[in-house]
Amino acid sequence: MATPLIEIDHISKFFPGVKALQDVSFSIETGEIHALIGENGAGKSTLIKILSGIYQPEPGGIIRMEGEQLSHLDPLTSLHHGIVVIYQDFSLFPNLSVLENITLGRFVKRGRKLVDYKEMRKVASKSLEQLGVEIDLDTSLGDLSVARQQLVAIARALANNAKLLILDEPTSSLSSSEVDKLFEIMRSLKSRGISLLFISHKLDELFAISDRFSILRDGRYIGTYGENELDDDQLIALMVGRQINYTIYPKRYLDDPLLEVQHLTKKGNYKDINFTLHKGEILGITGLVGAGRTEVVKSIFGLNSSDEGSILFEGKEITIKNPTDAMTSGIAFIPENRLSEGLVLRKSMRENLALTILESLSNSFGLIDQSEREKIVKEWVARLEIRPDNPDLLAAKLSGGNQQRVVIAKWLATEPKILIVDEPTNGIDVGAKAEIHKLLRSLAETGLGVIVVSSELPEILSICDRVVVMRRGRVTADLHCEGLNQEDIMSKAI
Amino acid sequence: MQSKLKKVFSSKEGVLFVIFVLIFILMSILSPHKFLSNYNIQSLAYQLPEFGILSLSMMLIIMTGGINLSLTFTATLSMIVGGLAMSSSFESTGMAFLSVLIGVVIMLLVSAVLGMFNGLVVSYIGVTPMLATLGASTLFEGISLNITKGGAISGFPFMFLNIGNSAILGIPVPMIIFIVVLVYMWILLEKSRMGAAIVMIGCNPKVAEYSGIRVKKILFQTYIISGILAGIAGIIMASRYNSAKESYGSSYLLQSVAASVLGGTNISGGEGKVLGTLLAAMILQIISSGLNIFGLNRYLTNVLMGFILILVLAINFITDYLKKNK
Amino acid sequence: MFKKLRKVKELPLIIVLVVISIFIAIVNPSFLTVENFLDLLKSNLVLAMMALGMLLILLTGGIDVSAASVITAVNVILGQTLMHVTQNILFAIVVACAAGIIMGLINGLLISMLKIPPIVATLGTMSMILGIVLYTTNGNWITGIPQNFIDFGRIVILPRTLADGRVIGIPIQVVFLIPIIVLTWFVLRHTVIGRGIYAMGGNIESAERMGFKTKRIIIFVYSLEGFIIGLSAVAHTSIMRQVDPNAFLGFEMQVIAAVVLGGASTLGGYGSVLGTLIGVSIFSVINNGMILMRIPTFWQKIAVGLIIISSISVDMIQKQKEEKMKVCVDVEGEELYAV
Amino acid sequence: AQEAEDDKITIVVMPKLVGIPYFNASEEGALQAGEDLGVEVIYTGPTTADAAEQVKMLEDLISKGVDVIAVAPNDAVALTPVLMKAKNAGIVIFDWDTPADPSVVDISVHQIDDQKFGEHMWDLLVEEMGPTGEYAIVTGGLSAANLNTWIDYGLDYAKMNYPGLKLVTDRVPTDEKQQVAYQKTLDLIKAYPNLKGIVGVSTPAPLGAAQAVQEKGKNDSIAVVGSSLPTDSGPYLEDGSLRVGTLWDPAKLGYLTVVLAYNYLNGTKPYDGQEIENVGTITVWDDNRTVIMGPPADFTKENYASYSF
Ligand SMILES: Nc1ncnc2c1ncn2[C@@H]1O[C@H](COP(=O)(O)OP(=O)(O)OP(=O)(O)O)[C@@H](O)[C@H]1O
Ligand SMILES: Nc1ncnc2c1ncn2[C@@H]1O[C@H](COP(=O)(O)OP(=O)(O)OP(=O)(O)O)[C@@H](O)[C@H]1O
Ligand SMILES: [Mg+2]
Ligand SMILES: [Mg+2]
Repeated sequence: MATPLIEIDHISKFFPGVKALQDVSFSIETGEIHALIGENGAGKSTLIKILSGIYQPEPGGIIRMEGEQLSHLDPLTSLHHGIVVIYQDFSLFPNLSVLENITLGRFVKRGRKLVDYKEMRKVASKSLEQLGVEIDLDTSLGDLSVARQQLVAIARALANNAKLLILDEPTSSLSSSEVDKLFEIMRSLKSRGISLLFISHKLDELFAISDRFSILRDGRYIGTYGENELDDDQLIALMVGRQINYTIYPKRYLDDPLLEVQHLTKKGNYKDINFTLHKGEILGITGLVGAGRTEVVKSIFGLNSSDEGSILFEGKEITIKNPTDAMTSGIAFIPENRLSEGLVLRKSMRENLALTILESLSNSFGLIDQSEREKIVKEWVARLEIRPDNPDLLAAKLSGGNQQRVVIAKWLATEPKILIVDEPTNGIDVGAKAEIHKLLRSLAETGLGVIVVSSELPEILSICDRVVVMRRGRVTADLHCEGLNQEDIMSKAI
Repeated sequence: MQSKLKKVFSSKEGVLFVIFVLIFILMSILSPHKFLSNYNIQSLAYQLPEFGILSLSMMLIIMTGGINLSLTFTATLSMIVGGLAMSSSFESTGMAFLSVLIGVVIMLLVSAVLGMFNGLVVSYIGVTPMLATLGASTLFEGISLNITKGGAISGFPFMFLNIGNSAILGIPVPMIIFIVVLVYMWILLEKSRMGAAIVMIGCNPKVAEYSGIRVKKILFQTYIISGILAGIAGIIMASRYNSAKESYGSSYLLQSVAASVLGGTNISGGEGKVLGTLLAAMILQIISSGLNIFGLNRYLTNVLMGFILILVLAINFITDYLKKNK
Repeated sequence: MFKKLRKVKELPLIIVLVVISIFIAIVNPSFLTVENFLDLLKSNLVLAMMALGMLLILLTGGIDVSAASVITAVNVILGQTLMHVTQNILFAIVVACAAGIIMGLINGLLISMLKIPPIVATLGTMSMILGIVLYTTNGNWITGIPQNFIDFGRIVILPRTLADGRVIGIPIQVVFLIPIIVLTWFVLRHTVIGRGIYAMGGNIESAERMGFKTKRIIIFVYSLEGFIIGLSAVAHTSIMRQVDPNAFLGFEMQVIAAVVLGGASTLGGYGSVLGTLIGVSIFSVINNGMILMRIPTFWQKIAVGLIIISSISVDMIQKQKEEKMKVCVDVEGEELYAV
Repeated sequence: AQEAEDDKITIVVMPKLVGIPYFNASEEGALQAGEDLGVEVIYTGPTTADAAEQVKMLEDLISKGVDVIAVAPNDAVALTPVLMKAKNAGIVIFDWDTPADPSVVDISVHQIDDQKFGEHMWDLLVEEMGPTGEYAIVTGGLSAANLNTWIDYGLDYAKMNYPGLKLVTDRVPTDEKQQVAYQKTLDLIKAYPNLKGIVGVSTPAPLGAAQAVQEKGKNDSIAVVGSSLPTDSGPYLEDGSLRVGTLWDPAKLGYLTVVLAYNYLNGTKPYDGQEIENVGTITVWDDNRTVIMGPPADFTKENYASYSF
């Protein structure tokens, strides 16, 4: 066998109190799609940061590229060796244009002193073309939706002529057709001899695209397996250390209206939206990225007031001008981007958890009852099994999945009647995903109304009782999930 | 126990405290009869409050991620308007207590209104705090000048001077006011829900908004509180200087930023400790007074203050660095 | 055409500038004379240069409150050089720039190496630099600048003789301003490090991941600002013909205000050369207009304060409206908004 | 070391601010007097003209324990409480340059009779521009009490004696900076094309005004007069953009203050017609407290070089 493209040899990484990686060794061949899998907090992102030179491994760990030992990696040398990473948070520049986001790295990498806009344009259009998407190169990135930003990040990696392209959960905000498109591109890269290291929590994707899997559990290396060596259950068992089933919950017919949305319209966002959420029901809202789902639920939560239409809560019309109004009616909203909208990363888990319930935690003088806060925080950390369970830990130091749990916890702590979750399991491992599904389900059973906005159809079909499909700002279908399959939904979304 | 002590001294406040004590001891050794004299300690206690309160006011705004460049002009405009009301009502009625009451209430009211103005522009219109308060400072200064025509407002009843110049049970009245403000600020920032909200808004206003915090309202209220604190400092100054003028305390503006940051307030918001700011203000105060007693050239004092500011932050950086690489 | 114009981010500011100018011109037509524009240019050219330097700093997410004390120090050094070392103008310019660069470098090192927040680091150096300058000069003016330097400062380009026999023209100091405009524009727009300045202002972590050496960028930017301040000092001294160590007290705030008014964000990442020049123009025109419009002295500060707050508010409200328009989807059955 | 010298007389001379040429000149005089008389003179003041800062410094100086405090207040009333404290601590209180609250002051040293000085400037203006026409006032700052006093006296005097003079706009502030005075004057010339005269009050103001006038080629049609230091005024007097400057010698003022303080401690109060070595004959008002140093000196193109301040 030829020398592998990259060998990871006895790599460890310790943070104060956390052994994020312990003695991890495996290798990636040239021209393979290699999946790195593991639960939230298993150490996947940490490993990537070592490969890209952001973290230094503990002494003793060695990385070899095409047989040559890399003594010290920093971001630039790593780029020079052709290691390109698309991070979970994209690492893009909101204030720069799409054009520059895609191509600036090339100039830095090559040590160029001047930028050449003509060349940039050529490269950028080419990589967007390869991706098969059309984005105005002169738009500033901050004006794009999360999904399109990610497309830009991928385009940037293409423009960087990577030998090893690392994708940290690249599909988490892409719709299925875009995922297919991405996979196509990944395969064509592979056929050109580029290796890909791919992280995802979505098993179907993993099996669809990967040649080999390397599994991490609690920072330790478990093993590397070929595509055909494992099935779902075995893989999960290796990853989690126990068996987990992907449940299809029984579909129910409920008819006690909790929230009715009537003719809701917002110019340039969505038009004439109608649907009803019943007590105890889980209602899915799905569609392609950019269909306007987020805008609709934001309007319901008072973040983005609608122009026309009405919202009825338990039969009575309510006006929601801001989140406080919505919260008074018992509405909770978990936004899709936990890093910029869900969590204050610089603050502790405790402070994040208590943020939504400051009002109820405090007495009539506005003073916070500290022991009550401690009690509630402890309770939710335990109930959602947030790891590590130390409330003093900064939110930034948690793994993606645990971050999401903190966001969910902070909203459940408000004891809502309606819970709106936008992409609830974005970036969450199978185990945790199942837990979250179970949680949402048990919440619904207590009479809570739940709206789940999700692009992931299996998720919709697993937990939802009914589903509303949106396309280009309009509702195209309002279906009961009993006996529904993915194709039924897809046909309405496209 | 020992580890607890260690923790205290390795915190930012601990470092500041040690620095304060060291400078205090140094000054005392260098000049035991003068620096440690009863009179000087008293005089420090009279001088610190106005600066301390202004620093707290600045810290509060910095914690929200802003800055208040109209701070000193808020103090002076409110003392001018209040002072005008006080002296004219004293002139017409001759009733000292009533006119002092009127004066103080108006000073507080005006400072609240000025804070409200800043709050309005910053939170509801969304103008960058630096620019909004810079504009406001020009505006407030202009209004002050227009009222005073460049002179000072005076003719306050003698009773008013007691606020800044007398003592109760040996404790200077400004000090008592300062302690009340300190306790209030400590409760506000460490114990209250508004404080918790301010901290989170300072870190990430979007997350706060998405969590149901009324970001605009709280920002608005924060500017009002900051304004009122400036007003309180204004009352002390007006009383200590027996008059009101637009330029009083102008040198406190940047000093209050320095005190906040030296005290550990994160200049981009979301972090700040009342204790830290207090210690920083005390450090700046004793350096300035101590060197003044020695008769060091004022400019060299400035050089030294700048040096200490950088030094303390450099020490913070190095200790952090060492901690990380331990 | 209209669409293209709408894309110009500085448009609202340009409108503010035009409206204020029209207003002043109606009250006093002499505002619109060539002579007044030349006066405006000459009086505010130093502000414009320093603003461009400050723009670089703000773009990285920094701030420099020591700018005024640095120009003061350079002025003094320049004055001493001219009087006691050499009368060679070129040499003096080199000395001035070198002095500016060294002081900028110190700021840059404190900020990048010791990770001291920019406002604090520069507050500290401001205090120190100004203290040293005033301690050594005791605040005394340096007069008696050599005649050749004064004559140099009086040169006008494209001289025109007016009816009353006076000669007016473009002041020689634009030979400092124009290159600085071109330089900052070129650095920001066409060099990789310039784009790195924007990138790190937008997201410093990502910039580092992309391979930008942000520490070096910070050092570069503060040094470049120092260089610009050095040239500003030459321009200033050649106009004023003496050095007053107190001439720039409080000037840093004016500079920062002009840049921010020109659309730069104090958090970094946003701002442009054009915007900054417009910001400076708005400031200069307002100040110029106060006397031209014969606004009574005691009302002038009130008027300036109100104009600043209201023009920035208008700009802000406008931006928020645009922001709302941006979150647009191609809604079926609706006309498509530009995204 | 300082404790040992406690028996030595210590005189504090506090200017409005340190680090401007005017007060630097006074410092020289004051220190010189200290040397001549063998007393310790502490010359210290705030770095900006801030009364609050002065109060703090005075408090520290009271802690230090001194014999005389001579202060040029940034604001008279603001200093009253602290000066009262000083007085209670047994310290002799002088004011100099600018008067403090008379009720707390033992001796008040004036460089000049404010009224006469104000009137004198207007006399100079009329001499240069003639008794009729438009003129403007460019002042150091709107809230500088002594500048305002001179201007107010001058304006009253003009109303009575020079009805032909027309003030075009209220006094224009220039932040004590030549650069600003220059800019504002450029604007004034454009806003008021018939301008014939400018009074510059505070030392940088006349120079900035003169520079603008020179640049606009109006040396002949606009007369600039005002209070400036002769050494800085040279170039402007030379080219005729500044017609005449008037001021007293600030060094002498500093010298006089220290001498009078020394005498006071030794039991000698100043008296009218007293001859002070290195200064000249002083005038003392009937209140036995207000000392006037003497008339100002006018300097022109011809004689400015003979002054050393
Ligand atoms: N800078 C840091 N300081 C301290 N602990 C850290 C830091 N970064 C990561 N960790 C910890 O290291 C462990 C591994 O985290 P990592 O982000 O690599 O997980 P992950 O496998 O990428 O998880 P996810 O799938 O949720 O993204 C976690 O326990 C995390 O809390
Ligand atoms: N064709 C498109 N593809 C991708 N994004 C688009 C498209 N058209 C518009 N957008 C972006 O989609 C955003 C609005 O869509 P919104 O986020 O409400 O939809 P969504 O269905 O919730 O999408 P997501 O899956 O990202 O949550 C806008 O910010 C817009 O810029
Ligand atoms: Mg991860
Ligand atoms: Mg969405």
